[in-house]
Amino acid sequence: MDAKELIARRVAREIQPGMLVNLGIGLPSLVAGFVPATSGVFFQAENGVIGLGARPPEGMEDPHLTDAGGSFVTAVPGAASIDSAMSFGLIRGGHLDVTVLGGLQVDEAGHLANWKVPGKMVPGMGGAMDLVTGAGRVIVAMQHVAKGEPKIVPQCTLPLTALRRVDLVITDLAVIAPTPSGLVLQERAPGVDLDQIRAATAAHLVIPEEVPEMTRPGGRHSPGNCFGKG
Amino acid sequence: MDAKELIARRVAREIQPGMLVNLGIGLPSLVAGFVPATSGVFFQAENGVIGLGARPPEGMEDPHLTDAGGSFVTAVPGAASIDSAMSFGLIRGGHLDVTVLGGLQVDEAGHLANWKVPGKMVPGMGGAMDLVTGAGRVIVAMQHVAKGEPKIVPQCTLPLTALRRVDLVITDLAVIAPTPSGLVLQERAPGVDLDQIRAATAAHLVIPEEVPEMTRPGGRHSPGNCFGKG
Amino acid sequence: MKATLKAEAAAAMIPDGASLMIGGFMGVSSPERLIDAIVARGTRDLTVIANDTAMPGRGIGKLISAGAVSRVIASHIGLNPETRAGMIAGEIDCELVPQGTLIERIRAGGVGLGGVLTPTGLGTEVEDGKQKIEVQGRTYLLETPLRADFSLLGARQADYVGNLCYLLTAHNFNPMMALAGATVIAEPEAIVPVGVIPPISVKTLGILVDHLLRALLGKGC
Amino acid sequence: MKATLKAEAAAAMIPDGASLMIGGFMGVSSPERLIDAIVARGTRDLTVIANDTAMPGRGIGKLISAGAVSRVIASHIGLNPETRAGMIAGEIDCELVPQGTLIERIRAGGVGLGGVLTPTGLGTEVEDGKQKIEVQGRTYLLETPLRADFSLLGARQADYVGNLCYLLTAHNFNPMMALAGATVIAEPEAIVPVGVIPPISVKTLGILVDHLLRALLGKGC
Repeated sequence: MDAKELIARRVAREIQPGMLVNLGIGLPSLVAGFVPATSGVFFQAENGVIGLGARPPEGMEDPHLTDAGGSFVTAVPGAASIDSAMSFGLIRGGHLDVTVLGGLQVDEAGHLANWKVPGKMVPGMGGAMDLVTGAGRVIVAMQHVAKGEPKIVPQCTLPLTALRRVDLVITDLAVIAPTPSGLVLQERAPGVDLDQIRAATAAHLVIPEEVPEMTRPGGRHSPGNCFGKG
Repeated sequence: MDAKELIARRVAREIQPGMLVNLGIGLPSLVAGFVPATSGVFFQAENGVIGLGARPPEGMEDPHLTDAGGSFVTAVPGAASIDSAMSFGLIRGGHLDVTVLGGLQVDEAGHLANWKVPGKMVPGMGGAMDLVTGAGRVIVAMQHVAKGEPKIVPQCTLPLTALRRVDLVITDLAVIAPTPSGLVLQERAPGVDLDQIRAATAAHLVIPEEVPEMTRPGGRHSPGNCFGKG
Repeated sequence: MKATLKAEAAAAMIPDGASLMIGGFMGVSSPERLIDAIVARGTRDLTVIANDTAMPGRGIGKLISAGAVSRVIASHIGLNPETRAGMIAGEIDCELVPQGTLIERIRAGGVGLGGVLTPTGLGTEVEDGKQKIEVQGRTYLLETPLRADFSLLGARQADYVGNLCYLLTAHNFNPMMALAGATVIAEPEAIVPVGVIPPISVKTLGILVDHLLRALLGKGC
Repeated sequence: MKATLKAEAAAAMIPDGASLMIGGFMGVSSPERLIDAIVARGTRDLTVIANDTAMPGRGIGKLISAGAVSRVIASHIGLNPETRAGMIAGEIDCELVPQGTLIERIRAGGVGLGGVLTPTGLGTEVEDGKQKIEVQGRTYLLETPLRADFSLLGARQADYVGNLCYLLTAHNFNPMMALAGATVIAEPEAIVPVGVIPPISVKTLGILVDHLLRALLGKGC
């Protein structure tokens, strides 16, 4: 299983039946593939649809139905289309249960930076600031390390996305829960030991006595049943 | 012609083709009958329709289509239904060209009081404050005198509806334009002389040399052609 | 997919003292069966946020007549003499709010805004006790958000996801109230299978609706 | 009833230096023919208010490539390297606004609000220079209204009253922009006779639309 799939599958287990979920572009968008179609989860694309479906079969694309990245999508039965005021009204108003976003940095206060690298990458924040401010739960799905640099740091050096503490960070090495008393290591990736995680993390981690592996027997998720309910 | 019809006909002449117009309950609602169906005027009922039509034929009423007073109405071709946020967005946002409202008092500053008589009538302002604040033009259509008391006064003694100066006052005796330099008498009702108007008005009126009658030969409106364009 | 429930079961969720946003405009598109069930149950001390209190015998008017309401936030109560009598007798606390301000306060509560600035009410009794803020050379009143424990909606049609449609002037306050209630209960006139309402026709999203009243089938329930 | 006009005639109304709100999200539901006509005309020094600047060759991207734009207010420019290059070269002044804040500022401009209070952006660069206001114990940023000289909308269908419908994710910023432009020009893919669009399906009211682009009939215009 490659790192992205590992992360996506683990994120999918955080999604409960009936939730409204927004998935960011890139890695987060892979999560949809691991949430069972029967779970009654609705995905939001913030450009204007509740009930985002899979990519359409070739030749059945419609220019009026795309996701926030501009890719062609479908709509599930019971879907609804909305304008941007309603879309962000849902997000800021607390009606979105979960947002899954990529990250550039997460720090010990649980702050996320994911929209700007001054002088290098200045694309604009798009919907990220509203999503992190307003969503019920914010899950950051990212590689633990980027080009040899730890992304989990004592304090973000990049511009923050919001003041809100994110709820969970899921990487290719670990599951970490930001809490009022710091970053708590909750799970480690299969075959990864604590020293590897410590070495790849610049921030201080609170490490409980037992840190189980992400995919563990008897857990809510097992290989071969990736479509089981979370 | 009775007083109400006189007022309604005169108000109708202020309504230009293509305008969006909101008519208050009571006397103002009579105005619609004197605006030609071919003029492309759209009437708003603030409870949620643009393109209000006449009362439906008996047996064709629909409980989902009423005006702000709760009376059954119809919708003209090209009508649209909207929720209250959009309805008042139109009003406050300046998209409503004309509102025609009843009045309890109008004063020399052009202020309108029409929603409350402390201790006697406290129904709530409904949409009146938004209408007077936001509409392109505010026309007050009312009897000149109520139970012997002048309604056009030096300064309103009843609670104001808004700070905004109304644009025109049309009564059974006169047409009066509130201006920065006071209440200007523009027209008098047929057969009414200046002394009668002065006697019925507590406020100071600015009276030009010539004050024509409301329905005058060669005017934009003549009897028998009440459906002529304004 | 949502299980549907009877009006009595929905009314049983609402405790004495709850705050309710109730859709409808002079009773048009208010959830009548739900209101009847609340009256039958004898719930007391309710706060009602609504455009108006309709009239005796209709919509919110039935709650007023039943003595179920101790507080009203509305734009207009003029067509219900019982609301007025209750206000004068000191039994009902009435806050009167301009209609455009009321719907914006509900919207603000529903979409996570801390308030809106409106020119409506400036220079009138409505400005009493409110903060004035100047923006781009103009003065506005700061109006604060409204939320409620429950939003009770009347709709024309629902599907089993909870998506709602309204007809014509029956939208009124319902779509915004759907955003501003902690628990949202919808009373549709009819329920259709999922997928029958086109995505562009949905006016209230199913994900906002917590409970759906069973539709009446013929005379039965 | 509105006369329809050709894209060239509509573009001719827009002077150098005008501010434009342009609907669309990554080019989906932007008024492409109108944009092409503005480019062909060579209009300059435009301010564009939009969610994004699409990408080169598409929607607003064509205005950027043509050097027609000197100022952008948007939530995202990341997929158009030319916007970024223009910003770095000092040719395009970019104001980046969170998407939810941007649409609320446009809505506020359109519905006559003096601003809205949002928690979004608090504690980030976005709060620089903005007023902070506390309401009910929470702190918010005061965000001010946006309006423009013109709003240019892309729609699926219009009638000759100017009522507009959109499909699925093609609504995006169009309905709110229809409220916030001094002059509103709509480019529908098709125009149908008055009365054909049901009243509950209208998403932008005809009374907001000043000019309607002639629809393409087959290959002709």
